[in-house]
Amino acid sequence: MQVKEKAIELLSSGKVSRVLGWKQGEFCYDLTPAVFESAEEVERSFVFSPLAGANLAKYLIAESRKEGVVAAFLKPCDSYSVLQLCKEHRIRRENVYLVGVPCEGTVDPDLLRENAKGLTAVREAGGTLVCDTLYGEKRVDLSAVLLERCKVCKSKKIVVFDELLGENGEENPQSTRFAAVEEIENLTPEERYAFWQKELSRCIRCNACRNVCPACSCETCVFDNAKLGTDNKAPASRFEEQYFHIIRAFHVAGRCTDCGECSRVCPQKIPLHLLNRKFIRDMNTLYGQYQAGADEESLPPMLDFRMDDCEPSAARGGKQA
Amino acid sequence: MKKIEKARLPELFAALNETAALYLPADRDGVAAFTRWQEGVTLTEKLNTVRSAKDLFFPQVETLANFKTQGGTIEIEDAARQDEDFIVFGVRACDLRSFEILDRVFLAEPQDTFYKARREHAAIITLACNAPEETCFCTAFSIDAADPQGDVTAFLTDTALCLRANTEKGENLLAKLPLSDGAESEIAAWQKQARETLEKLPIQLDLSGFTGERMMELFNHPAWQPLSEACLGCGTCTFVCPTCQCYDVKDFKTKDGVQRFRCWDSCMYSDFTMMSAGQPRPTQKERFRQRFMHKLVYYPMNNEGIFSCVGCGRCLQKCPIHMNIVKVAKTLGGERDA
Amino acid sequence: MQRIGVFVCHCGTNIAATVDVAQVAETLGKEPGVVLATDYPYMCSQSGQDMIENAIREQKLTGVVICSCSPRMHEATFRKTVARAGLNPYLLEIANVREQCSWVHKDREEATQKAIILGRAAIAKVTLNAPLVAGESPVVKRALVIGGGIAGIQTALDIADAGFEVDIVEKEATIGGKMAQLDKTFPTLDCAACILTPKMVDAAQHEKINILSYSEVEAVGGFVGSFRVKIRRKARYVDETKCTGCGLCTEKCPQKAVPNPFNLGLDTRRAIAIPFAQAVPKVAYIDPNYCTMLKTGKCGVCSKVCTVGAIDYKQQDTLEEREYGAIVAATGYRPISLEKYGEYAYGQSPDVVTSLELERLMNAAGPTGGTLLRPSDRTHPKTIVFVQCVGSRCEEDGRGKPYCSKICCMYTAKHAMLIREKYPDTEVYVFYIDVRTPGKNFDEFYRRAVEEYGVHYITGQVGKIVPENGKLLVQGSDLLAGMQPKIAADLVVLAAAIEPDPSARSLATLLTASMDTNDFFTEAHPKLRPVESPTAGVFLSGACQGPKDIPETVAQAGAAAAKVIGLLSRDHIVCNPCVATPNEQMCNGCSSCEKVCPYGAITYADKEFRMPDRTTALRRVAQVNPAVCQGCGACTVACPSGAMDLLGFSNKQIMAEVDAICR
Amino acid sequence: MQVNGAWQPTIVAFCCNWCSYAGADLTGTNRLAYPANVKIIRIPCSCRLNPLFILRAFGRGADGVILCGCHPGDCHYTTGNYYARRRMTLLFSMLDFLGIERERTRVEWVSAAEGAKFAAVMNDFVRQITVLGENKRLEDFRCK
Repeated sequence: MQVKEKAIELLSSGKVSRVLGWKQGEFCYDLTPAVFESAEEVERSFVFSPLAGANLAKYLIAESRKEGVVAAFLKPCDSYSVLQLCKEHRIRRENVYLVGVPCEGTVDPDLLRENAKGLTAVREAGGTLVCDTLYGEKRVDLSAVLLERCKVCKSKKIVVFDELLGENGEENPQSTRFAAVEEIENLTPEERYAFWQKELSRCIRCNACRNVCPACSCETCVFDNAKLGTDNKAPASRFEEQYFHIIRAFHVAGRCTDCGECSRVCPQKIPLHLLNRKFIRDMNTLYGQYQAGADEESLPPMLDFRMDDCEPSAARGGKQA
Repeated sequence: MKKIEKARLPELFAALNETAALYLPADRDGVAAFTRWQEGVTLTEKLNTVRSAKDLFFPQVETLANFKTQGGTIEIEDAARQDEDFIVFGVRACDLRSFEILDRVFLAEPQDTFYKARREHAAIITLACNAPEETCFCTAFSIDAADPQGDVTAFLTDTALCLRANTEKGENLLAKLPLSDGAESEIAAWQKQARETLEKLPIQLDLSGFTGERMMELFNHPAWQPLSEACLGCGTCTFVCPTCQCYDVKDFKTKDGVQRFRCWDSCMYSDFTMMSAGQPRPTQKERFRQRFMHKLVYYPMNNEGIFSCVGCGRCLQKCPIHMNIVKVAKTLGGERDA
Repeated sequence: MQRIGVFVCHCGTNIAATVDVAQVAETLGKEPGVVLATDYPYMCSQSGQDMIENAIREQKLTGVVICSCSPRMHEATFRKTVARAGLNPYLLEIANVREQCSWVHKDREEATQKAIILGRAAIAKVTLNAPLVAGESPVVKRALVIGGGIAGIQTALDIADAGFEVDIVEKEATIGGKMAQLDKTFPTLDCAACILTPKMVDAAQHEKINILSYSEVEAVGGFVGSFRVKIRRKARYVDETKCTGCGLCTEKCPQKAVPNPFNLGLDTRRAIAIPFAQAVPKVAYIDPNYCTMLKTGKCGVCSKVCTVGAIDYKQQDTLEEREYGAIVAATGYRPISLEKYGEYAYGQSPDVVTSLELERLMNAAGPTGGTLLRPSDRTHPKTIVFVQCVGSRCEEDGRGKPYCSKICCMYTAKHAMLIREKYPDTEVYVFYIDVRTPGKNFDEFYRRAVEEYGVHYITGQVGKIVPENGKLLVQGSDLLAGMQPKIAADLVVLAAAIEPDPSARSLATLLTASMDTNDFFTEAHPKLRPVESPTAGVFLSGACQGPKDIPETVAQAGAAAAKVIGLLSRDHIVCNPCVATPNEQMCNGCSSCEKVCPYGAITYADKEFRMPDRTTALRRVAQVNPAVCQGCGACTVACPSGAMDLLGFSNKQIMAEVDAICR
Repeated sequence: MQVNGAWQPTIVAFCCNWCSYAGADLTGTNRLAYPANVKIIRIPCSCRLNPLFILRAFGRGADGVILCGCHPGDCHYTTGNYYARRRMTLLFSMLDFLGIERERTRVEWVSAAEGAKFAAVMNDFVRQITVLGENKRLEDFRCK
């Protein structure tokens, strides 16, 4: 277990004072992001597995402001988030030691649990997950239970690191991540409206999508800001769900790295990533390819312009009636 | 004991719906939720709903009053209470226990008349469990998931749905349904097997350390810091929890006045109980501690030792960072002998 | 508790005829927070203003809403009124119920309802208004004049005479502009050079004037009182400080085939040249497109003959950055290109010329030494046809301009008169639509051309000009005679429309000054502020604002100078208090706002903050320089947390207006 | 908005102070008519328009929202309308993606000299929204 050993090495050598990683839970899938302060702690409960889905980037905002150096393990996705947050001056780069970890995809615990009811433990054996359940052993194909974001992985490249465990991967321009967006665009406006009503009406405004989102790291969110008069707490009217999700997607447009955390954590399984991907796709098409978090210098499309940009009248969210 | 063949469930639901509006757990786009029955709505295969049955008695948003301004006058209009009967089918044992917990809050004086009206107008048909998931830990609260109560108890075997009335309301209800007679013995084996599975559930919690005497010790426990470290401060646990009952009262400015409504709130939120002097619990650690202290210590202290958790496991499944009451209880409770 | 006063203006009948002002006042009087609502015939009159002042004092008003004409008209007036009564002038909102209500709607009921809604929106906004105090920023006591034609020269002289430093930036190698190319001027027929060149010399010798010829403005930053301007000094390959203007190089240069721009290409000159004899500065420059040395590295004649060693083939463009308190645009005009007017045979026959080319052909310093000879065979033309309005007043065919070029009627009369005076054997015909002569002594001048000089004026247009056997067959129409005259002319002169110099477009962008659809600079107000651009600190001089003749140009140049002097004589100017302001508690320090700020008004600072848990933390937060911020609000939308807000147009204020309108 | 029992669209027009608000004033000066449904909110520049305001307007019962600003290249603040153009393009695309009628939102560049254009645009927009009918998809039903 390379990752765990690296964590132990970093702590015991005194190179870092803390390590940000994932902690063993009750079962195989309920890993919790945690800060480890000693090699013993790591030894006892540090876990890295395809079930370590949580993106740790956002925690670095607070961790990098504490005393001492904190090490973090970054999957490719997470590295984009970290670099974006460095770009926005949110993470203090000098206080973090970044260890890149190649990734072959993370598992959707809900999908896994559906395929293995009563799941208690899991082992990986060459692309197959061998599951212990309350109702006996069950074998599940890893590729069948990957999170959506991993099925359409945009990049296996780790864009920022101080050290790399294994080989760095490549961007995947062949990713089909926009296919679902296109599918919705091909619906009629009425069908699109019906689709999103169906999805968004399940929203319970638990704010998990926002609070997990590395781009949503505002000191105070406009939707919590009573002074601004834009706060709202629960979807008292269906307008509010739309209001919240449209504005949230707009606020992260050009900053969203498409890490997929919003959809991963949604308790109601709303495909929120589609909103972000719509913006990404539009920006790519209208203003040129842009990947948030890919570098620290480029100007995001929302903070840039060209004299010959298209007119808003050309804006199309999909097929017209 | 009455029964109906499994294949005739649609017929049963239609008949139930004839007597009063029927709600049952059904799949909505892959997510199980209590749904108003209509032709074509079928019972979910899933063990439980994402949102609990609490929603039907304490909805996420509820209008309390309307204030209408006309010229210089303000007219106050009280919001309507539930005045029609309704039936909730498929309540699991855990959710049923949550009603008891909520009753102790909302039906204590001063009574919450909105909640009370809904409770009075509802008939509850529980559904016994025989295939719990690994996240279930109702046994820790002495809940018999294989034999819940309610007005009527339903048992879904391989072939039939067996129904047993527990109250007069339940008796009256069953009398109106196209059921055949059955015997208790028909479900005995089913129940035995269910209980065997329930006994083997992986989460075994010993909650004996959570007592009023240890309140301050638990409150000041150093483990709150690491436990709450990863908490995002979202409201997922709160909103899927069948026993969380906090709400905020807010005013919405309408065209010609103000709509006063209440909506669920979460003690995990940074703006929870925000006052002019600020948030009484300034950091996430304090908010996090509040939620679990309330469930495991404060509520039982005020309510004859009843924990305000029912072991439904929803928070175990839904917390974005997989922190939950089981991890908290094991961490804090584990040291009671030390 | 708010105590708002609402004042509804009748504007005579301008508002009251369409809006039931009494009903508006009565309805708005019932709005929460409103303690007084009244109407009055003229709110902007002295007694109207007194009424507002008294009401503020007597009713202890905390906010004032005036339902009247556009805030662009009287907001400043009423702010002063409010201030006189001791209330902060920014606790005032104006509901525009004239331009945007009574004047555009006919139905009284509809207009009244809309006026009420606009009033409500203003009340909702004023309730959230905060008292604002304008800051001050210093004034750099130097002006920049862009363009060194007669407009720019006159503006510069007037400003300099008042004691302020002025820089003239001229893109050509000499100042003088179009006027230097003219022969005589109407209606006095005095020589253009005789009246212009002394002014050019005055400018050159003025201790407060600095001429930056062969230079262009490259970037403009800053704002009124302290503009930062980057000026590109183009390489002339001649050291301006060494060149004595002796002209030896311009005689010895072996490259003789360079079209002479001063004579509009009617003759040639050398690759190294002094634009004309009275050029200021009188310094040679090399045209790199023609210089053999610069193109092939072989030649170097000029360098050899120059006795002072002024030639420098390695010279590069340099950039200078200078600060100015005010900027005057005096970029002038040019005749339009006649490419699209094939029917007039311009370009097909050298004997079809523009009026400006005719000026050169008649000028003693021109290609023909002042003798009128036609370009093709250098013979004396016996029949000359003038065609008026070529491209003026006709937008319909997609080739011309919608406006009247204003100067053509007069200079054509001048040309006709001069030709008949000098060459009485020449017949002159003028085809015209109208003859426009509003100006002192203008009509008299025109009538002299017709009556004393026998110029044939023909009302009608020219359909076609066909070169044929050394003649130009002009086919026109005589509307009065109802005939289609055909004239075999020796020379045809086209009165080409004039248009703004093309450099004005990019300059307007740099200056953030607005332009009209014809690329003339727009005035801050067409009647009341005709020499100011809407951008503070930018003034307009000459034909860049619209077609005008020399006296008008000089008059406007003086007016612009007066405005500049007024500005530069102040030590400070009052800033717009409606600027962006960050809420540091909410600021993430992400730099989004900084990236969209066109003025560089936003910087960041690490500051210590008390956190909710009573610890302190160092956070990076945005800071706005209120003197630099112009209040556009781009940052407020770039900011995801809403930490950046705009005073006077805050998020809450705009949303309150939205709510009031949609309610 | 209900007027005498009949539905009338509510149109919110955000106009930049320097060009479009002045253009709207010129419409008045020239006495060119457009429907009273249009209510103008003055903002300093088109780049001041926060998508929050647009959604707020729809939530509160607006049936159409239009932004008018200086022509690209003519912004009083040099670049404001370029940012506004990108923001609105993306926002409108997103609203359309969500199935909100594309025609409910519009951006028009109206200079201070284009009083006639302002009237023509408003006449056209009101006509378009009237055909489209009431905004149901993006309204807060509490504001009924």
